[in-house]
Amino acid sequence: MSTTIAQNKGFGATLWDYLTTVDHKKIAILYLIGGGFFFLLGGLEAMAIRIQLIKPENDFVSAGFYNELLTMHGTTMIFLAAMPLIFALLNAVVPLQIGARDVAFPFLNSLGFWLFLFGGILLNCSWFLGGAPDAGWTAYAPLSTTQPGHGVDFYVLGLQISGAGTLMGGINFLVTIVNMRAPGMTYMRMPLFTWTAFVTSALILFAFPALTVGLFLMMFDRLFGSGFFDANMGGNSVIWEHLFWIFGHPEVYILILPAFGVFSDVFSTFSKKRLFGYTAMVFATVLIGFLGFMVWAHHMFTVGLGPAANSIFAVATMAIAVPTGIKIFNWLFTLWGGNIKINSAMLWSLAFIPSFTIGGMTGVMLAAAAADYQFHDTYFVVAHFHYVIVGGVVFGIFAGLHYWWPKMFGKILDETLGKITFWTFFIGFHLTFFIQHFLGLMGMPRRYWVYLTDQGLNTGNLISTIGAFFMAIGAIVFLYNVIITSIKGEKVGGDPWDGRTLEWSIPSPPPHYNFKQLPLVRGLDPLWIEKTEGRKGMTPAEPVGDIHMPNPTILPFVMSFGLFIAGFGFIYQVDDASWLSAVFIGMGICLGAMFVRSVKDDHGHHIHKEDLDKGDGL
Amino acid sequence: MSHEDILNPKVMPEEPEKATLEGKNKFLGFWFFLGGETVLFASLFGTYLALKNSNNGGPTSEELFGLELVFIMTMLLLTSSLTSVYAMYHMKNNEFKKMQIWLGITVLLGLTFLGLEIYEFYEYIVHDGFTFRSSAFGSAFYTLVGFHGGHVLFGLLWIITLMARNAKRGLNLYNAPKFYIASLYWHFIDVVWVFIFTVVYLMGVI
Amino acid sequence: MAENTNSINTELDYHKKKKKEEMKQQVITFALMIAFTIIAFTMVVSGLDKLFIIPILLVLAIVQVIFQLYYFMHMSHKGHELPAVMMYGGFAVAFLTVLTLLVLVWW
Amino acid sequence: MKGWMGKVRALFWLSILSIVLSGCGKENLSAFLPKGYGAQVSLDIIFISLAVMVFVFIVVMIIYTFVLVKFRQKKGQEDFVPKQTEGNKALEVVWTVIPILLLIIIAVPTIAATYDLADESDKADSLNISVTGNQYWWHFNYGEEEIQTSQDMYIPVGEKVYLNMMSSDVLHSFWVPSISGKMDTNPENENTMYIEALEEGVYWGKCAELCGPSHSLMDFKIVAVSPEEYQQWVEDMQNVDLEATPETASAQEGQAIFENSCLGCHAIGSSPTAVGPNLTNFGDRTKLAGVEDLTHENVVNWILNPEKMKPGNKMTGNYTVPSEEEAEKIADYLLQLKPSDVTPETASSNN
Ligand code: HEA
Ligand code: HEA
Ligand code: HEC
Ligand code: CUA
Ligand SMILES: [Cu+2]
Repeated sequence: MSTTIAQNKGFGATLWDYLTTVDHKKIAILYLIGGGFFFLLGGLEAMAIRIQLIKPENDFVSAGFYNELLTMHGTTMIFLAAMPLIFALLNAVVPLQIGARDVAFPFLNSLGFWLFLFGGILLNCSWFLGGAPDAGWTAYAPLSTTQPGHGVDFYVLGLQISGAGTLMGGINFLVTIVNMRAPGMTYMRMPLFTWTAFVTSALILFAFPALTVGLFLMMFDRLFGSGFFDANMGGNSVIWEHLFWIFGHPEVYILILPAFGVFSDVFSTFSKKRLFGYTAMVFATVLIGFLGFMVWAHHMFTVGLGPAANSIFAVATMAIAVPTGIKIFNWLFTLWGGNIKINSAMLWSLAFIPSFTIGGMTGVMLAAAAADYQFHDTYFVVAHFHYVIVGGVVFGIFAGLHYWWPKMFGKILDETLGKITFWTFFIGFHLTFFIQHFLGLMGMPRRYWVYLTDQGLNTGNLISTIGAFFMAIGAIVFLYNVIITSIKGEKVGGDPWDGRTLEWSIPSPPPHYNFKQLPLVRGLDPLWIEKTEGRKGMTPAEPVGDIHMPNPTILPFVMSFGLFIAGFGFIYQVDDASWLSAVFIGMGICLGAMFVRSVKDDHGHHIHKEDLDKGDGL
Repeated sequence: MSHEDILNPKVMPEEPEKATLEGKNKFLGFWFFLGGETVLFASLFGTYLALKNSNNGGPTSEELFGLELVFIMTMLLLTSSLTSVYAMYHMKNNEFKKMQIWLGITVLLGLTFLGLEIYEFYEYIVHDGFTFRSSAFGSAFYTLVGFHGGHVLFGLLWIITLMARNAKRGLNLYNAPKFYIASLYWHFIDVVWVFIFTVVYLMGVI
Repeated sequence: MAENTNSINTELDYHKKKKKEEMKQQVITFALMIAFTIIAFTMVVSGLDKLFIIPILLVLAIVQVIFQLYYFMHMSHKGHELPAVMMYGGFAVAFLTVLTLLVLVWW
Repeated sequence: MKGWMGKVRALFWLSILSIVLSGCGKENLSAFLPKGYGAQVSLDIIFISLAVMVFVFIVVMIIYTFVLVKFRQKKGQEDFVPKQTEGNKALEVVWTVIPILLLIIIAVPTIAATYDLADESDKADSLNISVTGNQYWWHFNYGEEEIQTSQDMYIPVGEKVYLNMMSSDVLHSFWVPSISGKMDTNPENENTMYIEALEEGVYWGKCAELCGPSHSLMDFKIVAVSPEEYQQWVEDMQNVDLEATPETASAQEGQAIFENSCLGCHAIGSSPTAVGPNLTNFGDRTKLAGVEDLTHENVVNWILNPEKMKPGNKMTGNYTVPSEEEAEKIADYLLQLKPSDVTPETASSNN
């Protein structure tokens, strides 16, 4: 049942295997493919944006199309690329790090993936059906509620569906981490990546419902004639802004925290030291998550909330610099006195520190409300968030992929290609976005289709576009690396990096059931502890016995597909009431599958202990 | 634990809903879900509060709301909370029949509640001409109360399905957690209603 | 073996009793909730001053919710630590959300 | 290691170079070159916070560089296992407390400035202008003076001017970088902000909230003139002779056509019609429709096909397109609408 065996099956069987899988390791691969695809798509849109802005008053794309590009770039990157790629890492690693054979809700886990995928596909169908959403990824009303066409409807329903998937994923990880830890794996012995997974999932749990409600209200306004955001009916467009940012700000920490977790593990492994100030790191993670819910109005300083609200939110926002700083310094002191080995995973992590620090500091500058009156909605903000998102999240994903690739696929990504990717992407990144800080203050608002000649903005934009091309080259080299490694790469053992945590104590890629015997955890960095005491692997906490595993099922796929159909029904019923039948059919498929799920008992299956011993040594 | 033990346990443990790992997971996961639901309803309440005076020339909350019906609805829902507590009491005592009876009563109360709510909406729409599209207030009112009503409906369907599916085979460690979290859900619906009758109806008429 | 069943029996009895007591508590809780509801409705009908009623209504609602959570949903029981944390987390976010939407939307 | 830092340094200088090349941006547009009170206040906060940030960044980079140089794996030491330190209480306190202090340094002036910029104590005694954001043009209503204008806002230099801002459709944001920070225009709430120009001049304004296809073309200007000239302008605008006949025949014909087919949306004089920009002083505009040069040719092209200049604008498709000849005449008429001698040139030439 392990991935190696799956490769020997025919294509159809493999496909069916993946469509029905509830194995977190395979779901991780699905997320990686889905998220990777959307990253390329979002990158392509970014390239189109940059080409349009290469010179003043360019007409590479039309005004309306530009707005579609920038909206879809932001939406795709955040919801369909960054989040799923992070979910790929969480799925691949978290159960292994806590010594679990499975996640708490394998069914929900797979449902979460398919909902994300079908939501994303629904959203992107808009390109071919009369135009993509064009009101920005923030979709501020009333622009979004009054835009003609169906673009924004696709935004609303696509995000609603994929958002539901994310919420399920979040609950799954929370319960997995609480209930499925191996014996001895106390909370304060969990690797930091697992901790960040935990806090991120809690943020998802509390942040996504606000988006859900916001999207419902917007859907009602657009499709059913309600007046939440319509001033003529007594509505108020600022409600959308609040709901969006109550979700939106925690969302950016949902993205960055797992990246922080990756860096913590990578730094510790490749400097051969335990993480400096582990307790403080955990505390800081929780604190960032907590404060993350009290600052959303810093996106709304110019909305006119008044000086009192602006000041409160300004100070609350600045406070986040403290726990983040704690992390930065703890990382530096993890490296301090270590035996630092620099490879691709480490390069991305090391590059993260200055890049993210710059982004964080421009964040604090933005938090100064009176200064934000100038920064807001200019390229300064664009520079800020690409510095934290690309310099933090994307670097983190790259670091994590290089670090865990051998665990996921049993092969190490090529180092030379990895370094080429890194340097082109890194240089391109700074070229693209550093200059944008200045462009913003020189009078270039964001979301501008064209800028005028003679306004001093030409050179900066040209440099920025050149940088973007470097990033594209980097991304393509990475893609090449993945292909070449999967064809030619050499197999490695379970522990290629001299790892410290539990995932390195089992074969690569891990067997279907992860751990033949659950390990006994005796402290932080459990595998390291065993190694320092001269043992090669973990001491088991139980005798070899039968292992209970969940059964594969197609139902999550069917349910998501049903919602996908219903999505089209909702969108088009305004034009023609007969589309309501699509709503009923789609919901019928979805509810029918739910009904089957609840009526049909599914107790999973057992792997007998006699079958376990067949050659799974390290 | 083997299938046999789960489906036909020799002795029912003290807390059957948490006796298996699946049960524990369901239990915890569902509570977390309720934490998220809290934010969901808060967003709806916040929106309602922000828009409750935006009647756009249409009827206001003072003109619309009568308290008699709401009082009856409240009593029904509160009582259904108690009956579902009884059901869980009997579940823990492994008295399946009694549990089914009390769940049945809960469902009846819930259905009546839903019927009254539909009647209320009908009155507003037909007699007062107050609809989802009348004003921002109308949109917010129907959305908030309707979301709650939708939760009631879903809860009823859920409980009915559970009762029907397990009517023949009785209580076991596989379905006990399902009954338990369905009852948690039902209580949560009541929690939300407490705020609805306070914030929407009572505060709407003073 | 005999000993074992015996202890199970006493244990069962003990739990039965505990559950009975708990049930009694829950009925009392229910009675209180009904009472609170009646108080709330009569207060509104009686037409007292707005500024006086609203805080009381809110307090009554909050107490009712605490009853539901702690008595009906057993949030005080062992094994409910994390549910409690998550519910309070939810309430904190909920509170901030409602507060801002109430205060900051019209100015 | 050397190569690494070298690349970073090269990058840094490249960026600096390009900034120097382009100066600090265009005069009267860049927020780096403040000409108004609000812009000045904001820039001060920007510099205070920037100073703190540079300090923090240097500290981080010093430790970072040191660590990487000193503790990088040496040849033959691959198996060296360093001491496993758990943490250090004293250090942790240091890097908690110092950032807090640094943040206080930023927070205090920030709050002061935030309140300062929201001050409305002398609103009643000052000039008040109602600003309306429309897709994709700006309307200015001098309520007390009973003047309506669009696109170019005239204000007296050195005086506080209160702007009461609303939107007629979607969100927009009023931003004149060299005068003051921005403020959104919302459809349901009025926002108030004051501006004060410190020097005479024509300041470039931009819409900073995505509002549709022509969001990037929704420019406007603030024309700051001396208080005397401002008075003059007010009088001229109040005394526009609506009956006056233009001098040339073509302009006269243009007027007739205009009154026939355009007056429903475009007002001349202080009429409150504001479906389209008020054209009372169209001949004195800095730009046509905010962005294009105000030439006869451009005006004709606009009248014939506004979509080409501003995609998605609300004039396209809502008027009977005149023939080219008629358009020429209308342009003649519109371009001679110059009710005042106080013009954007007055503002820039006094500098
Ligand atoms: C991963 C994503 C991410 C992260 C981590 C952050 C982190 C931060 N962000 Fe950012 N932000 C975004 C993504 C992110 N942001 C996005 C996407 C937007 C735009 C959305 C849109 O409009 O489309 C945005 C916009 C945004 C705004 C609104 C700007 C505007 O529209 O006008 C503000 C304002 O306060 C802000 C502030 C901050 C702050 C203070 C942090 C802090 O968390 C940073 C903390 C880190 C540090 C400060 C560095 C390390 C610390 C030290 C070395 C210690 C010492 C430091 C000091 C004493 C200062 N962000
Ligand atoms: C995770 C988040 C994320 C990421 C990774 C990125 C990555 C990039 N972003 Fe994006 N960006 C946002 C989130 C993100 N962005 C958001 C939220 C907005 C705001 C949107 C809004 O205003 O609503 C925004 C807006 C935004 C703008 C401002 C647009 C405007 O305001 O008008 C710009 C302009 O330069 C930009 C550029 C880039 C570039 C050059 C990259 C690069 O890093 C991209 C690098 C990747 C590639 C270049 C892929 C390369 C691959 C190929 C080209 C191969 C394709 C081939 C095959 C399919 C085989 N982004
Ligand atoms: C449906 C209403 C409407 C009608 C009718 C109309 N316009 Fe317009 N006009 C507008 C709007 C709206 C704008 C602002 C466009 C923009 O900048 O986005 C505008 C802008 C202009 C401008 C540029 C204004 C400036 O301040 O720079 C000119 C000139 C103009 N119109 C001329 C005309 C003429 C001539 C006619 C008649 C043939 C006409 N308009 C008919 C709505 C209208
Ligand atoms: Cu108006 Cu952008
Ligand atoms: Cu934020």
